[in-house]
Amino acid sequence: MLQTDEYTINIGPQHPSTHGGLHAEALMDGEIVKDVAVHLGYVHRSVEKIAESRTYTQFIPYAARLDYLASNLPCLGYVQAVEKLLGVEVPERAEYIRVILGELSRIAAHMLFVGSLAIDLGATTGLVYCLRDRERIMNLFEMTSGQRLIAAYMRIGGVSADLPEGFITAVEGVISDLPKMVKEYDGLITGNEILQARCRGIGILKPELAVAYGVTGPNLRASGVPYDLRKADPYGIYSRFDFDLPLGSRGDCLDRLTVRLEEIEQSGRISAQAVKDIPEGEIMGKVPKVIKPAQGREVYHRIESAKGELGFYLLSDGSEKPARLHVRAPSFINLMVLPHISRGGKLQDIIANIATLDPVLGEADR
Amino acid sequence: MSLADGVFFLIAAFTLAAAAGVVLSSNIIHSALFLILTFLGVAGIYFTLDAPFLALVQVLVYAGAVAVLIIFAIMLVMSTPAHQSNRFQPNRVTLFLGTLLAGLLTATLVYIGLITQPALAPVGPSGADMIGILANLMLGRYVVAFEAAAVLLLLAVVGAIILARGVEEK
Amino acid sequence: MEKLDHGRETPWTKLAEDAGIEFTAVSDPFFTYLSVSPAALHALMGILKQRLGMNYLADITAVDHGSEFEVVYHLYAIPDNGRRLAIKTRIAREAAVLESAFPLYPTADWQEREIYDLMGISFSNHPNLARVLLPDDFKGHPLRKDYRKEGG
Amino acid sequence: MERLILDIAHLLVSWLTGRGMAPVWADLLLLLLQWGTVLAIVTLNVLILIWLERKVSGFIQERLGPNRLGPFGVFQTIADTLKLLTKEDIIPTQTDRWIFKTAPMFFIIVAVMLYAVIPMGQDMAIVDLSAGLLFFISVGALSTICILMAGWGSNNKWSLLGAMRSVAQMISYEIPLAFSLLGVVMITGTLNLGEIVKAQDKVWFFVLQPLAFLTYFIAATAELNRGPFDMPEAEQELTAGAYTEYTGMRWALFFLAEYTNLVAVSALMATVFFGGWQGPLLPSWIWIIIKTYLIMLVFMWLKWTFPRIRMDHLMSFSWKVLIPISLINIVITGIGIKFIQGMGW
Repeated sequence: MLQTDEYTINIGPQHPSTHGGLHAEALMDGEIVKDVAVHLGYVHRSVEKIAESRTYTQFIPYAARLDYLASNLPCLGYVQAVEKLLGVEVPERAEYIRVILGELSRIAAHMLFVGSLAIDLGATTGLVYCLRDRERIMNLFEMTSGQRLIAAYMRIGGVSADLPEGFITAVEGVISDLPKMVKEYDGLITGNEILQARCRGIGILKPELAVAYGVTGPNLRASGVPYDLRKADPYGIYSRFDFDLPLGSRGDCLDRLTVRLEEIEQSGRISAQAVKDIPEGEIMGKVPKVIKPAQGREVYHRIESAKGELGFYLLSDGSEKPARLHVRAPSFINLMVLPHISRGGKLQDIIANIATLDPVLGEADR
Repeated sequence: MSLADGVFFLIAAFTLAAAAGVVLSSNIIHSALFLILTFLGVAGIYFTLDAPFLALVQVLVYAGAVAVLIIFAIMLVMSTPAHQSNRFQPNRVTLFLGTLLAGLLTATLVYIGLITQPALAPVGPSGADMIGILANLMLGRYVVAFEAAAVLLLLAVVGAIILARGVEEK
Repeated sequence: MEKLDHGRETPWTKLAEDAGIEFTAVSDPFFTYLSVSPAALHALMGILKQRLGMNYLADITAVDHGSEFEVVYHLYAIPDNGRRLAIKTRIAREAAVLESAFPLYPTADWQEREIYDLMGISFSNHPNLARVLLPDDFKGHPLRKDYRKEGG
Repeated sequence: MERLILDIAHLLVSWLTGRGMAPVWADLLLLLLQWGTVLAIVTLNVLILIWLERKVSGFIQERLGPNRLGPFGVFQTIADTLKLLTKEDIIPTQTDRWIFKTAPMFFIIVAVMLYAVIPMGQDMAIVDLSAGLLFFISVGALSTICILMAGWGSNNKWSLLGAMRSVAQMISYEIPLAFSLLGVVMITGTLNLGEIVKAQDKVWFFVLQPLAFLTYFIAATAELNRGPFDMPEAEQELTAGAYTEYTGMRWALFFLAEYTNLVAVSALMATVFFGGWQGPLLPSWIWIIIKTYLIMLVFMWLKWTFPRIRMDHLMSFSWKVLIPISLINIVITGIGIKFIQGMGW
């Protein structure tokens, strides 16, 4: 080969395709990537430290701002961790509401993933179609809590308010349209030859590497590893639902896309079952007025968020504020493999890799 | 002085100024860009000589392709900072050789000017027929030379590919 | 979380005793963990990984207990084989150094960097122990209890 | 109607010469007037085009597009132009100042020069050049250098990378571009665009040379740096590539030039493959406008539907697919011409 100078190029922290304040420093040889170094922390708010000076209930809105693209899921994880710490029973109806909203959040997050992947690859129109459909889910969130993006709807022991009138029919309407929406994305985005050429065989994440680096969620399943906490370690009432795990075979960018597209449909399936079975009744369990878990109690609760395993480690010192809260952020850990899957590829592949690893920087930086 | 003469002198002055820019600028990238202007000026002169085909080939090949090639080559091998990459570095040998070459060229030009009679009328066919005649000449009378040049270029391309790919290191 | 019956043989008790690793198994209704000395930590994790297939280090975190730091490792298996376990180890505040889990679990890379960054625990043999979330010139470790707080 | 514009021109010349002006100077004045008209049309056209592009993208993306200023938002681009004009012209300190400053100007000059040879109606080319097609190709190739100047002058890695990509792309796509037009040249036996239009009075070359049209269309998209081949700009990867450091009017000049190029290439495509100004009923210069705009709509449709192709795919597509296809087309055309001549038609 002709000897050329290597040079570094800074993708971010201000860059259209880094989905927030991510800074990837790429060592390049022409258009070929030699190495990538990821620098984080541009949206670091020290949420874990904030938690130590807030009561258990006060922290809920902070949890919503972790993965702000699927805000119900981190909220759900957090309140379930506290419930475990307290030993609170959650009423059936609240559990079903949580499942519906959690899965809708997952669908919304995946829709944004598909759209942002499309726009990162240059297909501007793909984003708009996904946003149009995500809007319908956002409207549903607005119906429940008045908040669209970062809804702090979950409460320790249940949810903050009962479902409004007409919510169930609205959800059914969205769910029944999901296959149609996915088909449209397939036609416009997945079916495009150029997109396939840019995604197939790009950023291959081998299953061994994925497990070794603790990659979870759709990224892991795209590598062909059937691991989903909703099945492997069911939380809430997930063991009642019937759904499939979409799996990839190559672990490349295209698999990460198709797995998420299929997950949209599977989440729709779960929501449909939850909507069908939802009972009447209370929405809040018996929770003490002042939440003070016993001293020295600790819990590690993990849920399957839109990005992967979202874990909350909570330690109580007997006061009304947690002694320590730690968030196991899937975005943070999934990003670790970015250099590994980008090396040897092209500059444009880094963009595809970042987009398909689907980090939310609010969660990665915390 | 007719309008055509005025145009010629305008273009000639432009070409000379651009050529001076090539020699005088201390940044070699600037030199290369001035060279493009020079090529364009020469193409303009061809136009005024009623040889539009030649002029356009000049633009396409020299200003479009060769110039880009030159700039690429410069960027590939450039090791000094750009703003002093084309510094005038006098040394006796280069001064002597340069003067000799320039002298020879000037002498030749003056000699040619002296021995030939200026042709006042267009020497050959112009416009549309010219392209056809050129084609006939290239693929008829001079076909061997034309093909030889083509083969030479092909060899150059193959050589470039081999250079770029390099030899497998064992 | 798997419940641990006291006195019953669990898979790890036998394996660890064979290897001569001392630990205490503690379980409350929500949480089961093995407490182990820093020196034996990696031997124990190695056994769990190799013999019991606990190849997934979900989370590492550290807690400031005043004079001591407690580091908690959460181990699982992918694909899931029902084995879930936390391992805890305590180190003195003054000598806050642990051996890195990176050779066993590459996922420890950034997670240990985060602990180093926010809690100030060093990890020996870590390939690149630098701050990950805070700027490189940041002073102090915010998650320590004695870190000054400004504002709320 | 048909000869409206020509009549105006002749009237002007005869009026001027009647006033005692030398015919040469009258012609020169006319030429200047023609260029002025072209410039005016180009600028006006770009205003319309940017509005159209937004409306088309809005239509494709189920949005409204600009709709605040004026009816259907037609004044939006004017407002944007005013904004760009009043913005500060930032020239970063480490740039190669002269190259940085002049690159957009050269770019627009090159873009406008393309209009010289396009017949914008019956006998309505500004310069009826015998090698008009070659003029178009060779002058079009110069825009490479302008982008290279912008990328180099910006002294920014993204810009240089964008410029390098653009140069590699344009050099690669120039070849199929020229080769695909060769088929038409072989049939008509001329490089004069007016002659090429006249040769299509019975059947368009789009029908006779479908392969050539396809290769030309793809290569032209690449030459125009439009999606899915917008490598030098590539905002999602290169953060606007060669234009990263440009602001205000200089940036707007690039924009202007790109759209000018778009119109020129579409007009050439209409001329070479779709019968140029020929058409029933309406005057010739309206026909070419209609055809040009239809082709531009297809370009816009492409841009707003497709993702951006990867650089190495782009190169291998040109060298391994387009160039062989265009060569095959030349061979087929040659055989066809010989065959028809042999049949004595």
